[in-house]
Amino acid sequence: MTSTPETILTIANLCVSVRGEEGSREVVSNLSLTLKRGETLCIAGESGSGKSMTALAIMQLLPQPAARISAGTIHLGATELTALDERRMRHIRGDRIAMIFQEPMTSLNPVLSIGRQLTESIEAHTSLSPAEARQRAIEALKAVRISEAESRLRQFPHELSGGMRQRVMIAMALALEPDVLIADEPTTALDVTVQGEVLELLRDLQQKHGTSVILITHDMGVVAEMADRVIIMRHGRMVEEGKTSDIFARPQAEYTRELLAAVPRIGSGAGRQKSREAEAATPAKVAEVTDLHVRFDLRGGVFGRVTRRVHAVEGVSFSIAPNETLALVGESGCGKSTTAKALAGLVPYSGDIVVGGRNLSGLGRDERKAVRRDVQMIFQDPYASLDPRMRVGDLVAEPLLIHGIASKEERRERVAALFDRVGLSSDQMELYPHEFSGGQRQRVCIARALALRPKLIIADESVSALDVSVQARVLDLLKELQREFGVAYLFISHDMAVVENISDRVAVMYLGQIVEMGTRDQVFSNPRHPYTRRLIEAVPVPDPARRPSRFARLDQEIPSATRRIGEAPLKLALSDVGNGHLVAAEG
Amino acid sequence: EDTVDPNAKQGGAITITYKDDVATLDPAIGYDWQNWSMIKSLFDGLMDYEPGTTNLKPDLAESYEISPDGKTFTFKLRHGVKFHNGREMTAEDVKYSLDRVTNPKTQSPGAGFFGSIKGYDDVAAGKAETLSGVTVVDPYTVKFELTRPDATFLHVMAINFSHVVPKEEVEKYGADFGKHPVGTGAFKLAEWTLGQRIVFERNADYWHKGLPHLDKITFEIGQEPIVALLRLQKGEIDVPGDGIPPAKFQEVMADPEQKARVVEGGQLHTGYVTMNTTMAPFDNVKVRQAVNMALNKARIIQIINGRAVPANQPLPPSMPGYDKAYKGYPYDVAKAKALLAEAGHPDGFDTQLFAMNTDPNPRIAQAIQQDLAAIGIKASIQSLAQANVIAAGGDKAGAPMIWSGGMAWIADFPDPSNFYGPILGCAGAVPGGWNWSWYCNKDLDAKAAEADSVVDPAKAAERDKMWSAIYDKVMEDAPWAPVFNEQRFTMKSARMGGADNLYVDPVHIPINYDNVYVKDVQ
Amino acid sequence: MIAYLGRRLIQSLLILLGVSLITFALLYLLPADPVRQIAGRSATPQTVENIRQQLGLDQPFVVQYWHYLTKLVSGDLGRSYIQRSEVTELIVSRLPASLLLMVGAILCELLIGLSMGLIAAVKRGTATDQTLMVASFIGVSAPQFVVGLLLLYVFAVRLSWFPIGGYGTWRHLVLPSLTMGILGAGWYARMMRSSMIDVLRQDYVRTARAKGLARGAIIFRHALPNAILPVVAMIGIDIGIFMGGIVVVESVFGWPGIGQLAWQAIQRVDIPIIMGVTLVSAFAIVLGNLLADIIAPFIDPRIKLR
Amino acid sequence: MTSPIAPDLMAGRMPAKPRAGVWRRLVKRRLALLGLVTVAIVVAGAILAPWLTGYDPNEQMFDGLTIEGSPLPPSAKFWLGTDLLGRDLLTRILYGARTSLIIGIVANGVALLIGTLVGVTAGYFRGWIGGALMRFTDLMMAFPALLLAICLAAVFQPSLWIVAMVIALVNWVQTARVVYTETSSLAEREFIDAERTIGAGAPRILFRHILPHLLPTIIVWGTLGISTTVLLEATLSFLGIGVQPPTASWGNIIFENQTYFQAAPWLVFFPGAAILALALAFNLIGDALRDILDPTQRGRA
Ligand SMILES: Nc1ncnc2c1ncn2[C@@H]1O[C@H](COP(=O)(O)OP(=O)(O)OP(=O)(O)O)[C@@H](O)[C@H]1O
Ligand SMILES: Nc1ncnc2c1ncn2[C@@H]1O[C@H](COP(=O)(O)OP(=O)(O)OP(=O)(O)O)[C@@H](O)[C@H]1O
Ligand SMILES: [Mg+2]
Ligand SMILES: [Mg+2]
Repeated sequence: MTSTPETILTIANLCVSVRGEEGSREVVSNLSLTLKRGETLCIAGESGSGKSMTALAIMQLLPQPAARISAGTIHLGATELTALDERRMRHIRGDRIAMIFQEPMTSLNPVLSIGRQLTESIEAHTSLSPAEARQRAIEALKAVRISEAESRLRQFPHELSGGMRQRVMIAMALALEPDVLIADEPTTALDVTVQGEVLELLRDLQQKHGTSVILITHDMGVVAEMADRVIIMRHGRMVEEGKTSDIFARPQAEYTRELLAAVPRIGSGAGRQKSREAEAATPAKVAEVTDLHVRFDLRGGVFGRVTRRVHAVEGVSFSIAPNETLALVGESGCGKSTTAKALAGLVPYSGDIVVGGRNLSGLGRDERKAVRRDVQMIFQDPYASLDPRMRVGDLVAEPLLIHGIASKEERRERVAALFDRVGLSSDQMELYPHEFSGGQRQRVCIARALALRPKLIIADESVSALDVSVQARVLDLLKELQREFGVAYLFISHDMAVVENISDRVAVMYLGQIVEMGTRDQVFSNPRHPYTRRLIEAVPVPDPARRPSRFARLDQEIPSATRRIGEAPLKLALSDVGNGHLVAAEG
Repeated sequence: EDTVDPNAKQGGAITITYKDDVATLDPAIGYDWQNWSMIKSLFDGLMDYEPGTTNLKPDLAESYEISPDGKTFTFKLRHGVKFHNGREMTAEDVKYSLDRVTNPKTQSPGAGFFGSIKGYDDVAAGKAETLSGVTVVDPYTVKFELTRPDATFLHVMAINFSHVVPKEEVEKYGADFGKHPVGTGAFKLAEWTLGQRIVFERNADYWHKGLPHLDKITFEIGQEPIVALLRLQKGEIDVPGDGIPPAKFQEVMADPEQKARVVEGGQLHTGYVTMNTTMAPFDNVKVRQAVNMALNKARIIQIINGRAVPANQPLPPSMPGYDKAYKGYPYDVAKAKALLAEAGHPDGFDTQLFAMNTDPNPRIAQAIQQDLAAIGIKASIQSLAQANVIAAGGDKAGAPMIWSGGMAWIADFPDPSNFYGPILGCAGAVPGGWNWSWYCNKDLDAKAAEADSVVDPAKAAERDKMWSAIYDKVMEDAPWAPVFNEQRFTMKSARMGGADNLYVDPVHIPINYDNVYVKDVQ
Repeated sequence: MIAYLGRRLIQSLLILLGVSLITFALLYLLPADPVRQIAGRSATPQTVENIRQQLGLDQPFVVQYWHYLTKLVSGDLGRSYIQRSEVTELIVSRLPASLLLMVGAILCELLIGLSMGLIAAVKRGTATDQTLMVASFIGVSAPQFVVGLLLLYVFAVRLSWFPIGGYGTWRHLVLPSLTMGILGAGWYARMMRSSMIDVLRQDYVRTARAKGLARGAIIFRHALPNAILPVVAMIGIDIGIFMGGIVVVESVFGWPGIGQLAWQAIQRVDIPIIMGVTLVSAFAIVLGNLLADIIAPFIDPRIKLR
Repeated sequence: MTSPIAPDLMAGRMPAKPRAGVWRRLVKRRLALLGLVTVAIVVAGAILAPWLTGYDPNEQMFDGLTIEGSPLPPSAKFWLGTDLLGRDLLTRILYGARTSLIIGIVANGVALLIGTLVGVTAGYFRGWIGGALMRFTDLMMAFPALLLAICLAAVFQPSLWIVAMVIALVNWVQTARVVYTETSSLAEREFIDAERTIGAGAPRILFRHILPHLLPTIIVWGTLGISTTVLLEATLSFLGIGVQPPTASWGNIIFENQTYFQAAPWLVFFPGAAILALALAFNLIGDALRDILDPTQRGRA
């Protein structure tokens, strides 16, 4: 690692304030930092602490009309960015500072081809001919290890998986070899295997070009693996700064210590409860899923006949007992969310789903409503699952209202209590979803799911966007509720550390089928299926001393779940390798 | 011949505009404002009128003879008259044309005019293919036998429906003959671009030497009258077929140069209000008379910029039989009120006044409405599309009052009888008929038949008197309230020549194409 | 794509069938008697009945409709009662003019409307924005007859830039298209502004800015294609609105299109023409909707033809 | 286990604010206020017409025309001039506001309502209800409105309410189409799924969650619809359906006099300006509402 002491970016006393309906408030206060050439600076910290705002302030892209820089300076080299007009700032953006945004799904223009989006920034900042720009774009795609780069140029964002989109974003940011790269939670949306690839990629590229990177993340594992220096933020202020090894080894600030203590570690004892025996014998399961199939028809032909199908879920069976947490893990697109949705009654399915003794199919209106009360879901994307035009307080109160629970005042109190439990203040009830940071939104979703005290909560990647401290808090809360009310969880996550932490049993999914299922200890201590092993290996370790040299990488593309009519996928047979540890034969 | 203007120059082309489409140029079918005079220039009948007048004269016929009982008409045809296709016209063609127009398959709206010809009923009923009353004596003589003496018969022989068509061309084009007209007229069709343009070309073989004067007439179709006037002012066109639009009238008249090119003339037209005599309270003659007295005709004429003269009887002033001595009902609100009171409506009543929806008819209807309100009659206006008003009028319980403007009678031919039959006689007082006041006076019907049997031209004055008496009697019963006789105001470009009355020809509306000429040819 | 078109065409045919049935039924119920109009003022009841029989108008409704349909299949729309010509011929001779005017008008309204909406959205809240929006409302509120005459007066009569009405060259097309376009432009400007404002807040616009793209590239390449989608969905609706305005504009400019034909037919209850024009305009509208749906995936690749 | 971390309090706490009423926020905006005042003036003018003018709207005054029968330009006696029948134009515009408000607001509003309901329903409920509704909408769209109007005119006694009904029947289609498209994409959004999982019924989802998102579209169509419907009313009256002369409406005044726009421009200009003012006023209100009701626009002045 090159260690030129030269400073490239200096932020001094930066204050960002947002204007609400009744006056403004500061979300970044007096932040000062420096970034040296070739250095990776991680900004970690509580969700909502102003990390994204800081990044946007550097880019001069704060959300209009609400937010603005109220004080402070940002110097890129000798240039004072806050004083630049839009035209001159344009030359800096993309060319000297590039940014990867927190939401890869929405950050690419859906109507422009990948090639267009790549070449246009090259053409904007260089005098390359279109053909040369195209060449450069292909190189950039190859650099982020996207297969068939040339043909990808013609594809559109929606034709790519989430991981690929994020890599395109990175390629776009790096194509011009900027001096500074700001990556805001570049991996939050990705599953472990892809996350590993992306991080490795960032590191490779940085070594090659000497780019300075500001990496915003709440994942201490990522911090440990990537950062040279770390800044910990809270409430818009910097609480601690230091070298990565120092921070991990000798955290100074109280908050940093809390943060580190809260990090879930795979295989370590921290927070790991004793694995409870799977209560297989308990007759009254909360949910029982037998031979679940979900297929999405793709139509074609003159009469709109079904010609192809996506076999999203192929014959999945599992059951969840009260008080139990079943974790569902697997790669992006393997059918986890679809399974969850079937359980929540959001997609048509075949097979049997029995919840609280009632088979979901063939229920009357009122019964269905009652079942709904028992099964709640926390969605993968917190922003998308909140109505942007409703106040979050109303959103959380809504389930109570629908089921006619409590009077108006009581509802308010209960909502306030729920806010408190998920670590939000009751003042924030009056805000709208877009006024929250990513992590805060997720907490709103969790509060909402808890409102009805359901028997089963389906949590689809619901803690991945949270900073570790809140994550820990939420996990504790979930466990607490389980103890109090016997709630069962279907916990979907790509974070194996978290899974290990919270689950009683684990099911590993691959291409719509379960390839391994067993108690947590069975699966983590004795992973039998190669796919399971690969997943576990890919998890970043929150210890800078134990940096792996290479992430395990999935070389081949994920096979498609789409098939022609009549071509049913091969059904994997599960065999018991002892004590209910089910493993599919390799094939 | 006598009627040719000695100053007229030969040659040149003019352009005329119309708003509405030209439907058909088949003389057996065309019955519109636009195509009526076009057909007159493409075809000829046995009879015609002297240009710019209502005086009958023989046309394709060289001479005619009327039997003393008035029931047989014999026409001698002109020799050497050729159709546009080059074939000579003969008596056979005359007979064929009349058989054709009366044949129900032709669906001619004018078939009824030939009702007095022997054998008409059989043909109309589909029982016969030819009129037994029409016989070809020799190639240049044709004889008509009538079932009753018919004083209007010579006029009937002059209307478009009796124009002569060549059989071979009709059979060639069938129902589309109207798009490919072939006649004996002064002009022949050169081009017809549907919805855009019709071009007439001089018929070099026209039998009437010296006519027509113009080489070419272009009719441009589909232009708003107001735009047509703009084009006239720019010198792009020569005659706006739809006349001077009301909105531009003041402007034109205020400019001496333009005013000099305006031609004014009478029209065989009366605008009137019908009152449904079978419907209370209009079944009471006093009520109808009261309405007649309530109308402030001067005010109504003011509203249309003075482009009419007040009317007091059904016939227009230029029509033979118009009773100059008749004073009509005075404008007398007090008396009208008194009459209403006598009729048992001291406080008036509610009723409806139908009118067609194109300007200025709704305005006139509103003026009438205000006049009626002054004597207590509250008439609500129904301003509807033409077809709807006609439908309401033809329904016995449909319309209590109708303002006739826009659909009103413009005479088919200049004879007093033309204002009676379908619109005041019992024959028209049938469902779907055109007698919207449902006035049926058997007595008057008999008198009308009597008047029409006076065939002798020498007794024309006497016959006119008989008709005057009939209309006076009608006015006594007051099924109508005549309002005004519209004056035609038209304009021409500076280069147009010919007597003014050619531009307000009572028969060739809007202009007599055969006789006008342009001054700027050498 | 072909399969999709086939399916949509079948649907469209069904819609046309529905339109024809309703129109036919409504016209059947209309009190005005076409036979009386054909037969003329002096016809005897016998003649009237005779004609009624010839036209088959004495038949029950279902039979009449069936006859109409069977002839329709072979492209025969019947003969006009008043004009006595083949309706097909009348329509075919006038259709090109209307189509041309439609193309001209749509081009005008898109050009004017979209640019107005775009500028207004980009300059949101400024005086420019407000002026443009007032202008678009004037366009929507101004009676077309007056607009047409005004344009004619200024540009044709006074300035002699264009001919006073008529049909033939591109110069004839300008003023009528503009007259039609001014109304539509108002609509498009409003819609465009509204959807553009939405799009300008999207994340990908922020991405584009982060790449340091020029303002023009951001607006035209990134925002416009996204914002234009709801506008494209308007095409079918637009053709419907167009059919309403065409009558006035065609008569002001002496434009030989089907609007004038339709208007005259309505005034005189010339049923075969009304039926014919209705079917043709319904077809145009259906086609417009289809076109909008076909264009959509080219603008937004996420949309699949289904 | 107690949580190690206290709830994160926000720097510079926001005061727990009462929900400022939409109305209050509306009148705080200058342009919106202007719009409100204009609408108020028009409504007041319509209601108070008899007290605001000394003339009868239908009285054809003898001195209201020149000898040649031309209308009079604006003057001290007739503030906005007279019409072709010698009636006071100002009076007719005031009384005409009654008709035009009913058309522009009620008829247009009903059309908007029907269109929105149909569009939302069809867009949200897939399957046969949605399919049937949308096919019906397509059918209505392809069906010529004027024809329907004429036939209705023949069946009913023409009146203001009939014309209002016809306009509503004709105009909902376009709104329905646009709303349909938007709803069907909204229905795919995840927060709608989220609503379903908490047991929200269709009415709640449609009205509480989908409808607010359609507001900008509805506002655009609603405000544009004002001018269009007011002018459409004139066409319908012309064809005999709707208010019959001498009842005034803004559209009719224009329609009757449009050929005179050169000879008597005031006859077209003033009613035209009235329509424009009404439409613009609603547009200003609509624009402000759109911003106020859109939380992401908070902070925009
Ligand atoms: N558009 C906005 N309007 C008002 N407040 C906002 C807006 N966007 C963000 N905020 C507030 O600004 C604060 C900082 O948000 P920011 O997005 O920088 O958090 P973050 O540190 O990136 O958190 P996370 O890790 O959850 O993404 C939060 O309290 C949030 O509520
Ligand atoms: N509505 C749909 N129509 C067609 N295919 C779908 C639909 N929804 C999901 N799929 C497909 O079903 C498969 C399973 O998707 P699912 O969302 O369940 O994946 P996942 O395991 O949750 O992945 P991730 O971790 O990325 O969320 C994917 O191939 C996806 O493309
Ligand atoms: Mg963030
Ligand atoms: Mg998922």
